Amino acid sequence: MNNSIQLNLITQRAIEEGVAMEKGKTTPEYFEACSIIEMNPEDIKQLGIYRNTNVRVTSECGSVVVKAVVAGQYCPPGLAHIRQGVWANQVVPPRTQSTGVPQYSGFPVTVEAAPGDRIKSALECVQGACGLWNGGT
Amino acid sequence: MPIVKLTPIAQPELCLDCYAISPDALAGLTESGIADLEVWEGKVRWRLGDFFEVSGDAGRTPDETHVVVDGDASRMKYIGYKMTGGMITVNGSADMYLGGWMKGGKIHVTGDVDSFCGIQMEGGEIMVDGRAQNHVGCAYRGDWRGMRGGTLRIRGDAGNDIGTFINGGTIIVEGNAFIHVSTHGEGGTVIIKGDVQGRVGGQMVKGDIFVLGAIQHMLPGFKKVDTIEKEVDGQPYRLDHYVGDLGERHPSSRGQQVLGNLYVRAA
Amino acid sequence: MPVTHTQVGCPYCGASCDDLEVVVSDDGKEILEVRNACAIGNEIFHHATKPGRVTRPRLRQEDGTHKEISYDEAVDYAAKVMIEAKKPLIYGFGSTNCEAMAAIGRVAEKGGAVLDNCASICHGPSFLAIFDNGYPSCTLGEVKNRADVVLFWGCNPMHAHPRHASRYSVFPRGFFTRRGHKNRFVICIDPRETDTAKISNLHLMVNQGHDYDLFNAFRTALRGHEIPEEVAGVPREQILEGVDAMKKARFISIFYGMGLCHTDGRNHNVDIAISLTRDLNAITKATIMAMRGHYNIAGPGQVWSWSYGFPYCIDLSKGSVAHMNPGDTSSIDLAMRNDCDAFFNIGTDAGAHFPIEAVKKLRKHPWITIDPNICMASEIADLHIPVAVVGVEEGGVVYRMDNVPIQFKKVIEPPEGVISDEELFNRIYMRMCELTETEPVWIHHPALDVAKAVTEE
Amino acid sequence: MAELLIKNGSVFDPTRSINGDVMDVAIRDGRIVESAGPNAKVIDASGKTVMSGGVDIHAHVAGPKVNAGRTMRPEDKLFKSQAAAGGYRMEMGFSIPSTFRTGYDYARMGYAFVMEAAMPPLHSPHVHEEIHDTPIVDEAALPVFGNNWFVLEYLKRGEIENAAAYIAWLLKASKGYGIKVVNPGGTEAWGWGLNCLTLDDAVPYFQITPKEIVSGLIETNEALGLPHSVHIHQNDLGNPGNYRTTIDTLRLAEGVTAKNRFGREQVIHSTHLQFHAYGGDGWGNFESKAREVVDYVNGQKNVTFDLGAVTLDETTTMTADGPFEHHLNGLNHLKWTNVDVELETAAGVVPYVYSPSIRVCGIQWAIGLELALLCKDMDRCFISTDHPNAGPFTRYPRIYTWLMSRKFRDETIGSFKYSDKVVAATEIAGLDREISLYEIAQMTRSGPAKALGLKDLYGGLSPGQDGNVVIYDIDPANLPSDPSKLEAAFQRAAWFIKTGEVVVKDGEIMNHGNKRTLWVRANVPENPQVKRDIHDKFIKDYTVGLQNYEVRDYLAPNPYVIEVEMEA
Repeated sequence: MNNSIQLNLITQRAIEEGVAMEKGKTTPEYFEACSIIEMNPEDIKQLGIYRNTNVRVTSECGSVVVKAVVAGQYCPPGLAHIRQGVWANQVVPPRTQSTGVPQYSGFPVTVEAAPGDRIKSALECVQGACGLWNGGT
Repeated sequence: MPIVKLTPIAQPELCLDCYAISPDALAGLTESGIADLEVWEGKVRWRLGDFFEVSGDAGRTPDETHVVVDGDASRMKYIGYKMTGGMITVNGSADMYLGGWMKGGKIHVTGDVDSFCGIQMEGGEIMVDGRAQNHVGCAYRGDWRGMRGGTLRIRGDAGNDIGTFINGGTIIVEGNAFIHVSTHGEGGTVIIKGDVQGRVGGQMVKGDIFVLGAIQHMLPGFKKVDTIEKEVDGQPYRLDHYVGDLGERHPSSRGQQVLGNLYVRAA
Repeated sequence: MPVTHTQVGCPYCGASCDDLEVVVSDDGKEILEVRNACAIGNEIFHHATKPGRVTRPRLRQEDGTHKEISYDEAVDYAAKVMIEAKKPLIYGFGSTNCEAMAAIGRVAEKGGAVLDNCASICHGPSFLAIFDNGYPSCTLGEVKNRADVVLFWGCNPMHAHPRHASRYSVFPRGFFTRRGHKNRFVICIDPRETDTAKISNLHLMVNQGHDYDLFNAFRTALRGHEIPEEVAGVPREQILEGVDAMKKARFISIFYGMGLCHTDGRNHNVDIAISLTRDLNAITKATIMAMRGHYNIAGPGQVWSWSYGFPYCIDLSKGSVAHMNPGDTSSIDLAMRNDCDAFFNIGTDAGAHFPIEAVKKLRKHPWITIDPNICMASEIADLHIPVAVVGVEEGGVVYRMDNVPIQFKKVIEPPEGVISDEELFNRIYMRMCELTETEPVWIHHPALDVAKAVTEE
Repeated sequence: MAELLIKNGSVFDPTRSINGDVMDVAIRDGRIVESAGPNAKVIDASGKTVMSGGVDIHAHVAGPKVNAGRTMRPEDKLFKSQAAAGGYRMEMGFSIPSTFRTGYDYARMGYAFVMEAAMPPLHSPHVHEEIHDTPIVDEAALPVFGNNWFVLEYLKRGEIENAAAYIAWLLKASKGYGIKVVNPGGTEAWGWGLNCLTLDDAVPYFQITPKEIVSGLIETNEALGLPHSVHIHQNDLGNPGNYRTTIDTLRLAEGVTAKNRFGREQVIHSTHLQFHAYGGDGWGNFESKAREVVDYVNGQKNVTFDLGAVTLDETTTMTADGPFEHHLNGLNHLKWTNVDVELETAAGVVPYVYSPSIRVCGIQWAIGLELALLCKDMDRCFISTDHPNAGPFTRYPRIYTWLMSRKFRDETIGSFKYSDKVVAATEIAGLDREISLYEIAQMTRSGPAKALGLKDLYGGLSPGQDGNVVIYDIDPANLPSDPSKLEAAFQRAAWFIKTGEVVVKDGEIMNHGNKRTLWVRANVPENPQVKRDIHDKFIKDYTVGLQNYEVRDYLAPNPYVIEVEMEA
């Protein structure tokens, strides 16, 4: 059984994400930039995984496989960050507190080690959710 | 009191704007006249009769009219819009803006309501047996004159923004509330019988808040002044009395600074 | 000889830098060099002329593939969707000019649509807060020329607005701030130690989601009341140090971002930030500014405010008056409540940036994406209509994050046959008029020879 | 274009001293002509009042602060918008209406021209975007100069020629019309949270006084020979006791003669004088000083003013007087928007409720009307509400009615909670004067047109002038005794013909007209120093490139450019 940890997740911008987005959301750069979760080293240790291992992140409304990395911009223990974009939005709760804005930051997730799970491409994530994915890369 | 019974016979694909479901819109109309009233699904105008079976004629005036929505109205917005008198009973749930801009009369919903219940309410009574979503008894966006009168009772839980910009009247939430109670309050009373996560009374100028459960995160702008015995909604309680929001501006009255009062059930 | 265009505007973030230099090849077709831009802006200009651009509309076929169609066919399709839907939702406008935002107004009004923009999932709470509390702000030149205390709260310009600190807020030497960075005390409030925190003099590491409590502490302390030993994870001494710096300041600029708008309480986090700014103006001079994300995302707020009185979430379905109430008329809420039945995604990628649950709901209805590039929204759309890249292939007015209008210019021609957003929207509007046998209302566009609206009988 | 003949109306045209004479007005090719041909379309105006199109000399109708007001006040739209008619754009908002509603409402009242009263030059593309989205009514905009760093520096050094060269450049760059001054020096001081409340308060750092700024700008204006004079919002607006500063400022015009080819006679236009005619030394003994101010104005020939009359509505105040709005916000605690504009100006916006149950509001209302009722030369006194500051422009008909009907004024006074206190602090109750239709035409047509240097286009019905003719359903021989009927007739004209096209009939919009944007191109001798100064300031202090600052031609799609030559 995989170890798991409860974290508070935020999803925000990063310059790497911005550059990659302008290159194109189907590029390897975008995949590299956004399919990661940034965590505190203590939390990675507690999860019992090595850095740069795939994990499954599950929120109240979905789940996504991303790679766990140590945050370049320090996250305190208990807080994790997935850069805004396709992978983050697989788990962002759409509830808006009647303001129009989804809960992009500050929602509970369960992170569990998933070294054997594959990270989906951006297209697979989005087209797949809409029943339009027909394989390929 | 004459009863107009509206029994849902079809559910709209989108939400339906039912400005017509109020004693004010129905008063003086017969069954067929009521069925001909306009409701909106997006840009499409329908007849009320396209979605409800109408039985009974309305009274001569709003005060003499009781509207019963007999079934699920959870996709029907604006029930009780601007009503001034009479009664509405919803045997089921209702969508947004229940009793919005209401001035008088009574509304009873046996199920849940969505957000903006009692928005800009000025008078009358709303009772919801179930839960409410957000913005119970709040102001319309930008208006500093929020709820000004009447009583709004939610038997279940409610979400965020309860009584934002409240100026008068009473809101009672018998369950728990999420965050933001009486934010920017300038009068009125809000009673939460359950717990609140936090942000109670932020930017509050004056008015009263009672939390009979616990507040998880107390705002630093509230200062405890004493512990008192007080009756709240018919029951006696021992309450810690706080004043605030000390971060906000406060008017003076007869040389005394007027502050908001927050009463929290004493340990 | 390659041509160098100077003072070119950058169509990326809300800093809307207009000091770029772009070198274009002899034939006017290729961008050879981009100077002064940040890494992201640089990419936009180079990306525009790379191979692989879609240059014709693409319509999804039964088998799921996209087939190229003509602009006329695309216009016809879009016009019909707009007319037939009971409540079409038009969302986006992060990346287009104000001319297009004005043009879409006619389409939306005629189609009884809900008109919304990216603020709906971004700085929308700022608007809600402005509605409730106003907006004591200034232009960015005031910050450059006067500010001696700069506060970044829940924003990270080093990543999201890469040249903000160097052009406006931290490093530049202004008229009364001749020593640049040395004249300024920089405070950062963020749950993470961001790269912005790293260039700050004081970093308050607030507990995520508790900014409101911390603002409340600032205000309470500013009025001379006692505050608890720790608020939202920040020790009292640090809060008082921040308060003290503000009290001594001559000109304070507060910048804030998604750390306030995307978290619990949303608008109230901004609302109380505005209250703090108001308080500070009783003591010294203070201003506040939303770190708007896109180079012209302030644009729809302006254009639609003068057109309808509302900056976003505008429900035009009643035909007679517009209604706005985020939570009801906002894109995500409309999607999640199944309260719209067609989706026009314009100049932004809802496919990537909406929570996937909302995407799934919207995808049950016709989905039209209007965007120069391949993106998630284009790849799930029924119809993708490519358009010219504003700021590169099309000029126009854009509004910077401080609502200063800047007239962007174009540096190259769009690919053969690709039209602008404005022209596309006008053509959709004209087609809607044809289909409904109605007269167009007061439209004057040089590309269209249009008769006047209703003339005297 | 069709010919029109408006027959048998009672015509009021002060430019030719025509006072209600029954006569015809002919229009051909968009202009007034002597007579019409046999095929002219005839409009019967018998028993009705005929005037030229109205001219509004001062309103905030387009641009950043107007839009800031719209943005921050959704509640100004809720239940307060006008339902759109088929074939027309939506009409949203009350005190700060959408551009479409603005154009339609001016047309319904028979107005042909409105001056946007304060354009921050940096935001001029925005102002022009709104102007071209405002149907029917012709517009121009006044850029603000009273706190502009270039102006402060040139005037500090007494360099009138350089100031003139800079102003000429900025008028062209912003497609502006003339020189607006708002709280001279005080708004720059507001950059530091300060203010200049008297004419002698030095501006921080720049060390120039408001007096020097105003005098210097008057001199510059006349050196340039602009069609309009300096248009000034004075220091210390809205404060008890400010009438002294007001008169002191107007005195700066003494001995200065207007120099221009447009027939303008004044050298200073004092705007929204109501806000500047206050006595008392606090709100407790706040009182009217309208008589003192008007007495001074009556004795001068080179001063014009507009009223800024309070309409007793819930409205939205907005001004480039940043410190004033901050001060006002301290009084009413409602929401407050402020925009300081680098090197140029500032703006503030605060909602305000002029309540009949507040003593001060009643006194303010009285002052606005007293200014007109005490004035002796109605060609120099113009009707305005400083829209939307003292009330929305859509209340002009109510102001006409208050001025024309003592009965209506008395009714209003009677409705006040503190009517006796209002009466005690003002002269309003003792003023019998009832303004005539002829005087209304002076105050809303001939007077403002002349003061703006636009008498060849607007203000009268002489052949050659624009074919702007409004017909009100008011029989001058038989004025309605019910004030509300008079107001209603002014609110929705029976007919309004704008440059030869019928744009309103029976109070309804018929047509989107052919609106124009007016601006002034002042041609001055080449001035290398000013050119260099502009270049340097854009490099060092502005945050926008010079190339992207000047308003591009396409943003003012229907320009009417007035050329002015300054002699070297």
